[in-house]
Amino acid sequence: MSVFIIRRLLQAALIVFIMSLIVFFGVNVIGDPVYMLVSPDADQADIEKAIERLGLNLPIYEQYFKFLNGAWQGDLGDSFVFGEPALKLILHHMPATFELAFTALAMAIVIGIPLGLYSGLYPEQKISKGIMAGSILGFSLPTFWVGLMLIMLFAVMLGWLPSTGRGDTAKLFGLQTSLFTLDGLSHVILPALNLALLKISLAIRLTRSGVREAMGQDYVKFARAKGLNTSRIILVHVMKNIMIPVVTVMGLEFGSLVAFSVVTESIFAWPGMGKLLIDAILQLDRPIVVAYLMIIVLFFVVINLIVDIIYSILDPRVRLQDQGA
Amino acid sequence: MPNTLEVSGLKTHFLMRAGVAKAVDGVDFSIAKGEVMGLVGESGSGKSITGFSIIGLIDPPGRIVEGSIKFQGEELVGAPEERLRNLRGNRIAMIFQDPMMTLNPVLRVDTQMIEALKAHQNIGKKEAWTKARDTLGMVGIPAPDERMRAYPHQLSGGMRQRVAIAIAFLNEPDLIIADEPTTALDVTIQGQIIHEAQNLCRRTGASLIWITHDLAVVAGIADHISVMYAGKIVEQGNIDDVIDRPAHPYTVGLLGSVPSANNRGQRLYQIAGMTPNILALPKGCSFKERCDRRTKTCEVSPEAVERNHRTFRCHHPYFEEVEV
Amino acid sequence: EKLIIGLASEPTAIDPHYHNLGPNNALSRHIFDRLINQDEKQRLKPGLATSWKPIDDLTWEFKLRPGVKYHDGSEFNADDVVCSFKRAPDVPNSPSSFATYTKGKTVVKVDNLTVHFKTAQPYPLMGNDVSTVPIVSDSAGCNAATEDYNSGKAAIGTGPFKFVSYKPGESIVLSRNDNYWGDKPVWTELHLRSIKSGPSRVAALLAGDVDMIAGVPTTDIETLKSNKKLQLSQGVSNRVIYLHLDQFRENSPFVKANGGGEIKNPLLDVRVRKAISMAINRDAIVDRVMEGVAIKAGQLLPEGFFGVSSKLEPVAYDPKGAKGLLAAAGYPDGFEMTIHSPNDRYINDAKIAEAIGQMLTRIGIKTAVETMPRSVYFSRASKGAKGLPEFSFILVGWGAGSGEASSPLKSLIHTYDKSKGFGSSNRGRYSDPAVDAVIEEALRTVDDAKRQDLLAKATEMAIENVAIIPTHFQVNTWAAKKGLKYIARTDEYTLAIGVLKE
Amino acid sequence: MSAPLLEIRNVSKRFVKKLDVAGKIAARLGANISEETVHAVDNVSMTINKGEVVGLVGESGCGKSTLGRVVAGIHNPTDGQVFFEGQDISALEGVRKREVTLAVQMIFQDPFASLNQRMRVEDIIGEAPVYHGLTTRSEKSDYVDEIMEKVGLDPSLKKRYPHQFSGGQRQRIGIARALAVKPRFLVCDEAIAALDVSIQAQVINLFMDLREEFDLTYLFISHDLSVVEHIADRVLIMYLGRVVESGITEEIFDRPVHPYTSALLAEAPRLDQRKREFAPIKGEIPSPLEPPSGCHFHPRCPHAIGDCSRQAPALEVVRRNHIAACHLRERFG
Amino acid sequence: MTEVVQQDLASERQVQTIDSETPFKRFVSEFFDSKTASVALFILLSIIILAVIAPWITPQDPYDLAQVDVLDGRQPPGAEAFSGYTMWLGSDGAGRDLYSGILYGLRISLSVGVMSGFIALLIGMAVGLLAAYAGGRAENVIMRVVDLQLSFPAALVALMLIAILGKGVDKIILALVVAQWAYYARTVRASALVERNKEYVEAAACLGISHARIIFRHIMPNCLAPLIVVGTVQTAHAISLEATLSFLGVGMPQTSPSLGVLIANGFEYMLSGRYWISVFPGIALLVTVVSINLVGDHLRDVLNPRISTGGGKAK
Ligand SMILES: Nc1ncnc2c1ncn2[C@@H]1O[C@H](COP(=O)(O)OP(=O)(O)OP(=O)(O)O)[C@@H](O)[C@H]1O
Ligand SMILES: Nc1ncnc2c1ncn2[C@@H]1O[C@H](COP(=O)(O)OP(=O)(O)OP(=O)(O)O)[C@@H](O)[C@H]1O
Ligand SMILES: [Mg+2]
Ligand SMILES: [Mg+2]
Repeated sequence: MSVFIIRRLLQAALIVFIMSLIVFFGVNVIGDPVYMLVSPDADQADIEKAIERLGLNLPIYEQYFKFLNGAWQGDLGDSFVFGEPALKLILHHMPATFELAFTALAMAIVIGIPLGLYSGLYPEQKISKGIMAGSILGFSLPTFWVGLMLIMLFAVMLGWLPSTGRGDTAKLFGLQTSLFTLDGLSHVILPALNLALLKISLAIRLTRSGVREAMGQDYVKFARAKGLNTSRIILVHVMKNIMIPVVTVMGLEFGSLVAFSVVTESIFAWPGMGKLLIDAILQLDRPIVVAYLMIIVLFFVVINLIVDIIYSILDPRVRLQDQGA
Repeated sequence: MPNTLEVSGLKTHFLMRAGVAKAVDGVDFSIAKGEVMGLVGESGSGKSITGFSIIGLIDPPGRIVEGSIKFQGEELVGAPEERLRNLRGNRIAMIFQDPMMTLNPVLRVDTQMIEALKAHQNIGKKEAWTKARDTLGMVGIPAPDERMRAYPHQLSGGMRQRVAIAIAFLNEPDLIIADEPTTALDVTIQGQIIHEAQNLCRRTGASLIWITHDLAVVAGIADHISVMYAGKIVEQGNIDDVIDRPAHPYTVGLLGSVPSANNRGQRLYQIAGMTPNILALPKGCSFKERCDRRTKTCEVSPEAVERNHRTFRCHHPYFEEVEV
Repeated sequence: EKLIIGLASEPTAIDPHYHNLGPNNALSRHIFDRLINQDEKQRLKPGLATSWKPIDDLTWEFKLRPGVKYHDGSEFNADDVVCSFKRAPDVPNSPSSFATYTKGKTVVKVDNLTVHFKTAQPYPLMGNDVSTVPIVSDSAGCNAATEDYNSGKAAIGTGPFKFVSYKPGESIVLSRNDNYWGDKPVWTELHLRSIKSGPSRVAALLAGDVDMIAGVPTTDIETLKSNKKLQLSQGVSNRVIYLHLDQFRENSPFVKANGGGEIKNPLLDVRVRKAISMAINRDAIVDRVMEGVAIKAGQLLPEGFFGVSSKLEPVAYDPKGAKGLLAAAGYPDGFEMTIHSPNDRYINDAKIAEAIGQMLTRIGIKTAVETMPRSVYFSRASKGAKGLPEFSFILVGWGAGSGEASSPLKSLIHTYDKSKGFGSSNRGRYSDPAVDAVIEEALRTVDDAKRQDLLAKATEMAIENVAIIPTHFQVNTWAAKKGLKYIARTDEYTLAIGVLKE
Repeated sequence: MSAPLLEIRNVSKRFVKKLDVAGKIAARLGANISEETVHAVDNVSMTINKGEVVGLVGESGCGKSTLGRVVAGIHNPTDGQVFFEGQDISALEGVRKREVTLAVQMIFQDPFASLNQRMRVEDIIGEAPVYHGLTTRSEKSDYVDEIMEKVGLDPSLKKRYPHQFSGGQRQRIGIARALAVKPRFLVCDEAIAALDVSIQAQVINLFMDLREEFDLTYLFISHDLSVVEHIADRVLIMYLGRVVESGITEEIFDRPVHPYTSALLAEAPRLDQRKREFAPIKGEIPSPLEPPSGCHFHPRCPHAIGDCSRQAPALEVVRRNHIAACHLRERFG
Repeated sequence: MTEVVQQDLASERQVQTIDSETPFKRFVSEFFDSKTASVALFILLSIIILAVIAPWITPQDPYDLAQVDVLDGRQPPGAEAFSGYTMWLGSDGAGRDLYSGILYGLRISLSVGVMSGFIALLIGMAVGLLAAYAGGRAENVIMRVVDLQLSFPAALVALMLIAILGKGVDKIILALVVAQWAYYARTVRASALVERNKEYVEAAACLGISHARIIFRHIMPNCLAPLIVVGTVQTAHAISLEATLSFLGVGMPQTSPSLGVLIANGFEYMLSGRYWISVFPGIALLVTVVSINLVGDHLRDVLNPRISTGGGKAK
C-alpha cells in the first residue's frame, strides 16, 4: 500500500512538473494576452505598463522560475483577467463542476448498470438489441449537439426544466451544493444528463460484456451446480465480479467527466471549472490554465489512487500490500 | 430399490451454425448406490456433456433431444427447472476440472459454502458455518477455521479442489459427478484428492461418477468403467473385465497406448488417425476409420451388445477371438 | 421587483477600477457613479458633478452634487474624487488600467464640493475622460484591494444599486439603492447572469429563465421578432467594423503575386485600396451576413456622433469599376492575399471576413480567409514576430469609448508614434502628416464647433486616401419579455436603469 | 573419453523481482518490503552423452522448464556454466555460437501457444532454415516437404494455418520446426502432456523414430512418470530447484532411494493397480520464494530427522549410476 | 492474463474442426453474419466513396471562395442558387451549398479521423511493442509516459494543443495523434505482453531469429486484432472530437469546413428555424460515426471476444 501511494505521488510530482513546463511555455507561444486585455483606448505607454504589471516583460524562463518559486509556497499566480489568485478561483469553481460530474456519474451507474445487466443476460431479446443500439448512439452523438437538443426540448418546448445556469445552493459540510435544493436539482438534471450520456453507454457496454463473460465462467456453472437460484447467482456471483471493472472504469471516467464538462458547461452556462478553463484559454489567462492543469493532474492522481484502492477492495486477488507477490 | 441413476438413450446435441454437434449420442448406463463408475474417453468424446446432462446444466444451443435420466427412479429429463435446482448440489453434486476457475474469485470460501447449504436447507447462519467448517476438516484441510475466511486465490490448487469437494459433499448427496477433478494437479496432490473423495463416498454411501481421460486413475478407483468415443459409450463393464480383457478395438488401442515399464524402449501401440470431429462423423461405426479390424459391416452403426458381463458397440470385438 | 438579465460577456471583477473593459464598466455603472454620466447616445450628462467648465486654458472646474450618500451612509465629497482618480490608474495586477483617462491630469480639491482638473496643455476632452472614471468612497474603497470589492466589503458606491452577492462565472445580485440621488430604478432586485453561448442565451430567454438578454445573435432576431411574448430593442453602436491594410511594407507578408511569388505591396497604391473598397458589397454584408441588423459605413462613426462628416457616404458597390482600377494600377489579373480576422470578437466577424474574401476573389484578388480566436489574433495583429503588425489585410472593429471622432482618428489614423501615444491601434501604419496635423490641432481645440469641423475634415482626408476601409456599423439587439423595454445604447452597455416597464 | 555432448555445471537460475524507486523509498521509510528472489534452479549439474535420453521429473514449479530453458539457451544461467561438446556456450561467438544455438532445440508443451497463429505451416517450418541459409528461398518448399514427411505430416497441408490442425498434428509441426535446423539435441518440455492418450502414443513413437534416424539426444521433461520410465535412459528427479536423485532409469524406478522419489512412484496411478487405497504423502510443494531450510523435502518427509531441517544433503553416490541427496540414503539405499 | 490464456486454450481445444479456410476468410464470413454490421459497413463504404468522388458529383467547390456567394446564404432546401443549380439541402450562412459542403466536409472529417488514427496507431504500436518486448526499465519509462498521457482526457489534450498550435488540418491531426497514441500503445503492450510469453516466441529465439524479426514478424501480427478494434473506435472518436473542437472554436478553418465546423456554424441557426444548416451535417456525422462504431463493435466480437471486457482497469 505505501509503495503504491509513494509511486503515485512520485508520478504526480513528475507529471505536475512536466505539465507546468509544457503549459507555461505552450501558452506563451499562443500569444500575448496583453493585447487582448487592454482597453482599445490605451496607447503604447499604457500597454507597456500593463505588460510590466502582469510581469510579462521578464524573459519567459525568469517568469517560470518565479512561478515555480511561488508554486512551491502554494501560490500559483494571480489571474490576469480576474486579478485574484488562480488557485482560489479554481477552488471556487470546483464544487459546481464536481457536483455536475457526480450527478452524471450517478446517472451513468443507476441507468447504465441495470440496462447493461439486462442486455447481457438476455442478449437475444429485442429490448437488449434496442439497448445496445441506444448505447452506440450514445457513443456517437456529439455532446454539444445533444446539449442544445436537450435545452430545446425540455426547457424551450416543454418548459419542464430550466435551460441554463446553476440553481439555489445550500451549504453541506461547508460546501455550496445545489443537490439539496429543489431548484438546484432541477438545474442540474439537464447538464448532468448531457454529460452522462457517453458514460451511460460506457456503463451499459462494460456491464454487458462483463455479464456475458461471467456467465460463461466455470464459477457460475459451479454456482448453478450448487443449486443456487438465479437471482443469487446474478446478484452475488456475477455482479460482484462485474463491479470490479465497472467501478474501476467508472471511477477513472470521473476524471474525464470533469474534463469533458468544458463542453457541457459552456452550453448550459454552468459556472464550473470547465467554463473557467475555456475562457482562460481564450483569454490567454495563463495562471488559470496552468493552475487548472496542475490541479487536474493532482486530481487524476488522487482518483487513480482511490480507484486502485477500491479495486483492491473489490478484487481480493489484487493486493496493494507491501509484502508478497 | 431402484438404482441411484439410470441413463438410457441419452442424446444431447448442440445445434450450431456449422451443423449439429452430437456431443452425446445415445448413452446408457446405470449406477447402483455406493458404486463408483469411471467414465473415460479422449478429449471431446462427450464425457463432460454427459455429466452436465445429468445435472441439468445444458445451455443453449445444447439440448437433451432424447432419452431418459432416472435419478432414484425419478425422471429428470423434462423435469421442471425448480425441481432440478432442488436436486442440484443437494442430491446430485458436481466437481469440475479446473480448481482455479470453479470457485468465485471474489467471494470468500465461507460465503460460497454457506450459500450452498442455505440453498437447500433451512438452517441458521451459525449452524451452516459450523457445518461448512467441519466439512472442510473432513476433506483434509488443515486449520479449517482459518481457511473459511480465505479467498480462493489464497489457496493452492489442491486446497481449492478440496474446497470444491467439500462443497459437493455439504448436503450429503447421493450422487457425485467428478469431472476430471485431478487432471490439473500434480501426482502427489492427485493422490490426496482421490483419497479424500474415496473416503467421503464410502462414509456417506454416495455413488460416484469419476470422469477422466486417464485410464490408470480409473483403474485405481472405479468399480465400473465406461469408455466413451465420439458421443457413445463404446464399451462398459466391470473394471477388471474391461482393462484386462478389452473387447472394443478402441479400448484395446487406448490400453496399448499407455507407456509403462512393461514396454520400455519399445514402440507403443498407436491408434491411427486422430480424434474425430463430431460435426462430421463418418457413417456407421464412428471408430471405423481408425480401426484396423474394420470390414464392410462397419458401415452400419453397431448396436450395443451385452456379453460376458459387459456391453460394447462393435461388430468385431476382440475377446471373441480370445475366447473362441 | 426582480429583474434577471442574461449577459453575453462576463464582468471579471466588482472593483470598478480593476479592469477597464466593457462588461466591467457596464457593471460598475450600477453600483458606482461617475462625475459625468454618458446617456444612451453617449452624450455627457451631469452625474456626481452638477456642472463642469474650463476656467482657463489649463484648468477645468467641477462642481460636485451635494447631499449624495454612499451605500454605507457616508457622504460624498471632493476627497472621494481625488482619491478615486489616484486609485483608478494604479490597481495592482490590473491588465488594463484607467491611466489612459487620468494621465496628464492633476486633481485638486478646492473645497468640499469643488475640484479642479489641471492639465499641461489645453484639453478639450476633459468631460469625456472624466465620464469614464468611477468614483469610489474615500473611506471604504480607495485603499481596498480588488478582492475586497469582490467579496462585497469595499463594493460601496453611490450608484442606483447596492451590492448583494457575487459568484464569479455564475451571477451577480444587486438590490435597489432606495436613497439614490437620481431617478430610482424600477427594480428592487437585479440578477446579472452571464451566458456566453448565443443560442443558450436565447434559449434561456425563451424558457423564461431570464427576463432580458443582451447580444441577441443576428441569426435569431427574425424569429424572436415574430415571437409574441418577446420584445426587441435595437440601436446602432459606436463601433465601426473596418479593414486595415498594410501601408508601410514594400513586401507585405500576406500579399503575393498570382502563383505565390513576391510582389511589391500593391496596397501601397491608393487605386488598389479604392478598388478593394469598391469591390465590397456592403449591402450584401448588411442584408445577408448581418441579417439586416447593421448599417453601411462610409466613415468612422455613425451619423449623429460628434465629429462626424456630413459629406461622406458609404462607397458604392462597383465590381467593374474596381476591376478597372486594379488594371489601372497594374494588376489586371489581381494578386493573392490573405485576410485575417478574429472569430470571437465582433458580431459575425468570421462570416464577414469570409464574405469579403468571396467578394475580393471575384474581382481577381484571390483572397484566403484566416480566422482565429482573439487571443491569438490581437497580439499577432498588433505585434508579430518582429514587433510589427504581422498581417497584411485585417478585419477589426473600433468602438469610440469617448463617443466622438477623435478616438478612432487618434488611434487608427494618426501616424504610429510611440512617444506621443498616437496611432496605437494603427495596424496598417497608414501615415499622412497632413491628416496628423489636423487631428493634433483638433485635440488642442477646446471650442466645440471648431473641433467638430476639424474632426470631420481629418476623417474626410483619411477616407479619401483610403487609410482604412469601413464596412459597417454594428447594431446591437436586446430582447426582453413583453412588457419590458430597453433603451438601446450606443456604447453597447446593458444597464438595468435602462430597462423600463411599459 | 570424449567430452559429453552437453554438460551443465553448478547451474543456478534465480528470478529477482527488483524494487522500483517507490519501493525503495517505502523500504527506507520502514515498510516491510524487500526484493523477492525465486530460486528456480539451484546448483544443478548433469552431463548428457550423445544419443542418450535423459528424463527430468518433478512436481509443478520445481524448475524443470527453467532448467530446460537454460540448456536450450533461452535463459542465461545466473551461476554456473553450460558446455556443449566441451565448450562453454557463454564464451562462444560468431558462427560457432549460431551453430550451437541451432544444435540445441526445444519442443514445447502447448501445441497452441507454441505455433504462431498468423503464419502458414510452411513459414513456421521454413523460416529459420532460410534465415540461417540452410536452404534458399526457392528451395524452401522442397525442404519443408521433406521435413514434413519425416514427422508424418502430409506436405500438401503446408499452406494451412496452425488452427486448421489437430493437437497431435500441431505437435508434429513444432517438432518439424525444430528439426528443420538440423539439431543434435532436443529439449522436450512436457511435449506430450497436452495431448490425448492415443495421440501421445503417436508422438512418443515419433520421438523414438527420430532419435534413431537423426542420432538425436534428448532432455525429456515430464511430470508423467510412466512416460519417462518408458522413454528415458537416465532420470533426474527435481524438487524445489534441486536435483534430489538421479540415475539410470531401472535403478530409480526399481530401487528409489530418496523418500520423495518413493512417494512419487507410489502415487502414480497404474493400470495394474485396481481399487487401491491412496495413501498420499502429506502437504504440498512449498513456495519457491521461501523454501524450507535444510533438505527442502523435510516438512513432507515421513522419515525426517533433526538434521534434515538443518542441513541440505549433498548428492552422493548410492550405487553405480545412482546418486541421491538424502541424509538417510544409507537406510533406504 | 494467464487465466485468459488458459481459457483460450480450453475453448480452442474444443473446436477441433479442420476447416480449410484461411483466417481471413473465416473472419470475413463471421463478420458478414451480422446483418447490422454488414449494413453499417455498406453505408460506411458508400460514405467513403461519396467523399472520395465528391469533386465530381457536387455542383460547387465549397472551398473555393470564388464559387461561394454570400448572396446564396441561408437558402432552404431545394432553393436555386444564383449560378443556377439547385441546393437540395439548402445553404449555410456563407452561401455554401450544403450538399457540396457535407461531402467535402466528410472528406476532411474522414481523413482527419483516419490519418490521425493511423499515425497514432503506428506510433502506439511501435512504442507498445518496444515496451512489452524490452521489459524492465525501458518498459517502465515508456509506460509512465503512456500513463501520463492517459491521465489526461483526449479532449483536453487536443484543446490545449490546438490552442497552442493554431488551426489547420495538419495541426488537428497532430493534436489528435498526441491525444490518441497512448491508447494504442497500451493496447499493443497488453497483447504483446501476452504474446511475448507465448512459447512460439521462445521457439523463435531458440531458432536464433533476431529480435527485430521476432518483434515485427512474429509478435506484431498477433497484436493486430485488438488494435484494429481500438483503431475503429478511436477513428470514430477522433471524428467526434474534431467536431467538438470545431464547436469550441478551435477546429478546422472557417473556409474549409469539416462536418464539425458545419454543425457548429449551423448551431447558431438552431433557434432561428433554419434547422437544415446544422441538422443535415449533423445527420451525416451521426451516420458516419454510428456506422464506424457498429463496424468496430462487431469487429470486436469477431476478432477477439475478450478484449471487450475492458478487463480490470482498462478503459
Ligand atoms: N457449448 C457448446 N457448443 C457447441 N459444442 C459443444 C459445446 N460444449 C461442448 N460441445 C461439443 O461437445 C463435444 C463433447 O464435449 P465434452 O465437453 O463433453 O467433451 P469431454 O469428453 O468432456 O472432453 P474433455 O476431456 O476435453 O473435457 C465436444 O466435441 C464439443 O465440441
Ligand atoms: N520468468 C520468470 N520470472 C519469475 N519467476 C519465474 C519465471 N519463470 C519461472 N519462474 C518461477 O520459477 C519456478 C520454476 O518454474 P518452472 O517453470 O521451471 O517450473 P516447472 O517445473 O517447469 O513447472 P511446471 O511443471 O508447472 O511447468 C516457479 O516457481 C516459477 O514461478
Ligand atoms: Mg470435459
Ligand atoms: Mg514447465
